[in-house]
Amino acid sequence: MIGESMYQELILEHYKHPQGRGLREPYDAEVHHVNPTCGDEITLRVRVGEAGKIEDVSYDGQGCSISQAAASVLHELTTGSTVRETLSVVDEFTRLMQGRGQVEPDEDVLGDAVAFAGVAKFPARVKCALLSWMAYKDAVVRSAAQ
Amino acid sequence: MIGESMYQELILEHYKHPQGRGLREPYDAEVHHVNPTCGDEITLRVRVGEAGKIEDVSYDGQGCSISQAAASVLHELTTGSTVRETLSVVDEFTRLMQGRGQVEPDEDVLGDAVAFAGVAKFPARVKCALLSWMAYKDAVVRSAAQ
Amino acid sequence: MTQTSFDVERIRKDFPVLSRELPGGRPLVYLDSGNSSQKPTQVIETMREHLALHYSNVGRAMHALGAESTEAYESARDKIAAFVGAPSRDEVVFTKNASEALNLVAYSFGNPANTDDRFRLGPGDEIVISEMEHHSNIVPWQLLAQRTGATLRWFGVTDEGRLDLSGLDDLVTERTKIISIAHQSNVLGTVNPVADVLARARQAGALVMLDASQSVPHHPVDVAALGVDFVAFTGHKMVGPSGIGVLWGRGELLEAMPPFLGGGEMIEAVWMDRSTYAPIPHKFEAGTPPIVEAIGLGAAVDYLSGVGMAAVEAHERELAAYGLDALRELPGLRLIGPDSLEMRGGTLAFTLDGIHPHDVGQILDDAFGVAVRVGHHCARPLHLRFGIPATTRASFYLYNTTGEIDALVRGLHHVQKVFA
Amino acid sequence: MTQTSFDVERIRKDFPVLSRELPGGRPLVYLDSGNSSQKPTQVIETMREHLALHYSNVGRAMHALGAESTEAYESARDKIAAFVGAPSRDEVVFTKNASEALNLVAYSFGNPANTDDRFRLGPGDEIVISEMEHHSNIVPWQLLAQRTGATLRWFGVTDEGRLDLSGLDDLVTERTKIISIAHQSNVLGTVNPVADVLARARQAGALVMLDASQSVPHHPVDVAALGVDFVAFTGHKMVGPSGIGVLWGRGELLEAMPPFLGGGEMIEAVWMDRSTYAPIPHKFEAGTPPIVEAIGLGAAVDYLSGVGMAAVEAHERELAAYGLDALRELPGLRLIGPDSLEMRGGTLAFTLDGIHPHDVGQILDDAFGVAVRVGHHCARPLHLRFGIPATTRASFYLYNTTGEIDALVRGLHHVQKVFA
Ligand SMILES: Cc1ncc(COP(=O)(O)O)c(C=O)c1O
Ligand SMILES: Cc1ncc(COP(=O)(O)O)c(C=O)c1O
Repeated sequence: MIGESMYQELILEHYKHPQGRGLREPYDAEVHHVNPTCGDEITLRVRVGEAGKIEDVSYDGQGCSISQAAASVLHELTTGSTVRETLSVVDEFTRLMQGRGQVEPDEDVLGDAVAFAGVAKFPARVKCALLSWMAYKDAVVRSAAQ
Repeated sequence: MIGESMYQELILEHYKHPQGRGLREPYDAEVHHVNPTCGDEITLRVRVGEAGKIEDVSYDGQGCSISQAAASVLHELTTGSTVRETLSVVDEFTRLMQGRGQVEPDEDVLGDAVAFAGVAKFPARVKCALLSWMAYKDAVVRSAAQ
Repeated sequence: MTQTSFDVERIRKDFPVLSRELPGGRPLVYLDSGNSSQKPTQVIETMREHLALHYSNVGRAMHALGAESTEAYESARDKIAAFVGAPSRDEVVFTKNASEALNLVAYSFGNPANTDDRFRLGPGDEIVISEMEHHSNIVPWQLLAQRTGATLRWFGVTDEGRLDLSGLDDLVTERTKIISIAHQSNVLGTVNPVADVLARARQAGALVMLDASQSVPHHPVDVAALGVDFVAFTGHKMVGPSGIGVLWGRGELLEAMPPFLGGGEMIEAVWMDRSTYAPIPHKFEAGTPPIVEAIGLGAAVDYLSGVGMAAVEAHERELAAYGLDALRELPGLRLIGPDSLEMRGGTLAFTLDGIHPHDVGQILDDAFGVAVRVGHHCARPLHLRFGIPATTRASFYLYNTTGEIDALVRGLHHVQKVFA
Repeated sequence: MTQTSFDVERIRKDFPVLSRELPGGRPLVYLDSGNSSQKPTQVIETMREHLALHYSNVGRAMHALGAESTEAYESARDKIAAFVGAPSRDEVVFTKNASEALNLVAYSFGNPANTDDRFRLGPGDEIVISEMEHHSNIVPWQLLAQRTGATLRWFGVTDEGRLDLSGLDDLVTERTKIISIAHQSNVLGTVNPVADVLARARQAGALVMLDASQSVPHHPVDVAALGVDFVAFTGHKMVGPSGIGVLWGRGELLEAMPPFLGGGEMIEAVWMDRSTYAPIPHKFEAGTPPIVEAIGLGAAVDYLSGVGMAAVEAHERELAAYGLDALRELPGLRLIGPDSLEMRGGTLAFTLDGIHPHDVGQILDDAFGVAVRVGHHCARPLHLRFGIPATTRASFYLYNTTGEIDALVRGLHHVQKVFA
């Protein structure tokens, strides 16, 4: 509706039609993250294949559209890439989210995740957007530790 | 020099030429009061005669001109009056001092002590002006208790 | 009722932000005063002028500016004392917010340096709060219980959103040292039956503190008539500035309490190894106080008194009635809190079926400039009690209109469409 | 030296009060900035504009105004972190003044709920302060010693007004848990040798806190370069508003400390019987913070940075040199504090033979509009050390001129005449 809107079409689209939702097998690591301040939850699994390639990111959870859409976008951006590539996307996304609206996002790295730029201005929502991404990072670290 | 001046001629006059200064005998009660915030001190004696008449108020002390002049004015206003009369002067003086410059002083009751009206605007100085007057009240109460 | 003399359009003109346009050309519909209120020009200008022309430190300064600042600061205390019916101005302690006021009282208990029996606290002693409290009236008491080994207990909340008094006599006993509850809930809008709790507290010999952060801004409050021991409230919710709160306490209790924060202004005399303390209220005002903020709060109570607190209350009551009616018509809306006007203020919290409050609040703002609060409103245990993570809350104040409630309702319909 | 670029007349125009006339047509000669500084239009207007157009609560609000306020509030934190060289913005905690910052650290020790060994404190443990401290850096530690049974010890002060380090190794031992001293004395002007004290503290395993209330406003300060653990300072002395102070602490220590004030904003999750806490800095910011005050302080450091802290320091050094020279010519004047420019700031405290400082200050004000501070300046033990009840103190800031020092000297001559 307006330029500053947090609810980019793309976010609503992902919320209404989440990509890759549901918990699947096989997986190398599973994590459960909670945002205690607002009650959002996510369970997330990663499957890492040969040469550090992410073969699947599957998840289930509950929360606001931002947290749900962020998980869906995460699934799209990570599946098929290498662990290393995805971690740099996670870093850039984290930098954007924690930049209080002052950070210029790198669209080349972030792709669709740029749609979340408007969220960064609302500290209370930043955690919603980051919930699944932090869970993903955690899961990747654990899978490597195995 | 100006209307608001705290240093009315009269105050300086009393400071430079204190009335009744020095500790004298006989007396019915002696008190020692200190203003711990600025170190001002006073030792004060009262002598109460027949029919509750204040026969002498003698004192010694150290401190700023306001506290010294206030003791001198106190001596003048109390000596020769009855305890009852002086306590109403003390009350009016206290009311003026604690009025933060908002209280209209009753000149009929206060006499020369009206000169201290400007002090009421400086909370830090109010205690200087009140030191001897509170000591006097204390001494009168003690003398009655004997 | 001063219904007729209450001119909301005139009042709105006093609040500059209400004529502001938000980015994207949205008008501002501010329904978040329960979180923090807007400020009238009268308050803003009083502060500006003081900062520009009369500022200096208070109390300690003996020059013209010092006298002007001290006079303005201490006059603010007089005004606030009068505004809440404090028997003495010396019972009004300035803090930085309501939270500090609540913590100040909590830290008075179980202090090894304390000598007054009423403030002794240890294992076996009990503190009573309620399930509807703001975190600022929960966490200080949890921390106190942790420090001292005392037990924290609480009133439950009924399904209708009222304080559950059914177990009053079991909850409040001779083990209870202090009861601290909200005068008005910041989520439910419920006004609590202080007299009932107080009567039992007096039987049991417990002290009573009221968190009046949500009542003092909205109703005439008379602390003496309430009869409690301590009352906390906060400037920014009552058209005053941030950075200033108030603790009112019975003088005799404040005098008996150990000091809390130590420093300049709260002392009488200091030696390296010991100190004596200033009389109340300064004993609890360590360091340079929020000078301009207190002065701004003085201007705020002048403003509210000018409008008249009875008129403010009546206006909000109208808004609450209108709002309750309007919300009833939305499908899938569940009100959390009393459904009638009895003993409740103009704070309406609710959920919408299948839509997360975060999304409700953000779309209202994004699309219509309607500012409400979403989340647990610093009352997470209350939300747990109702089995929900969050609510959307619209809270009204003297400058709100029924037209703004209409905008809220239109917005909620839109939200339902977006997420349909 | 930016000597040439420093235009004091241009700076004075930024401070509206400096063009004000006092009652009776007196000009204002403000030499009391050590007590509290005046405010430039830039700070006043930033606050006014925020209150009028952008105000709402921070952090918790999810609407346009909430975003604007939060952004402004958190940017102020960034600015202040940069201003004092904090390695991380999260190490900057907003308090209501320096006193609260000092108390916050003091309350972290000996808390039964604390689990970190560095903050354990009890009988046998020692706290070290100095005889030149402001009451705000004495009383919190006295109260701590009282609560815990720990012992309070202190550095003496030499006749010249320097920290007496002769007994350093006996004073600071493995029993010492914390040393808290002034970076610069608010009476003597002395700048203390932090490195010497710190080196011994590190040997002994003690933490070090600096009361930088009088240094941060006047010199470039870099907390990382100083190498200490905690630094406290206060907004109102650095051309910022009242109601705002700062605690900087090493992140790792702030994280290890127990919470101080409990309430909204400082929590992660709350249940009735327990809570978890927010990460720093919010863990120490309970309740609605001094929002507009923090924003005003942000504008203040912008202002000071614009002028340049090195230039401020150089200007004050000139004033101090001029003032020391000028005062030397007054008969019967005794300077309390270092007589040279080495390691000292622009704060000149003195006595006049036979005339009480209260009278000095009041006549200066009455007759000439010269505002100085008289009394013990919240440093009574220091005055006891010098065997005097009070001093007169002139303290300089960026907006002062040598002409104002001339006015002071003229005033002092007049005072001597009045009381001759
Ligand atoms: C050296 C010193 N420490 C602490 C303080 C206390 O600062 P505040 O009054 O802002 O708490 C002051 C000033 O009053 C000071 O000069
Ligand atoms: C009921 C209640 N109590 C306490 C508080 C805390 O007030 P403050 O944030 O000003 O400390 C609030 C508001 O935030 C409140 O609504």
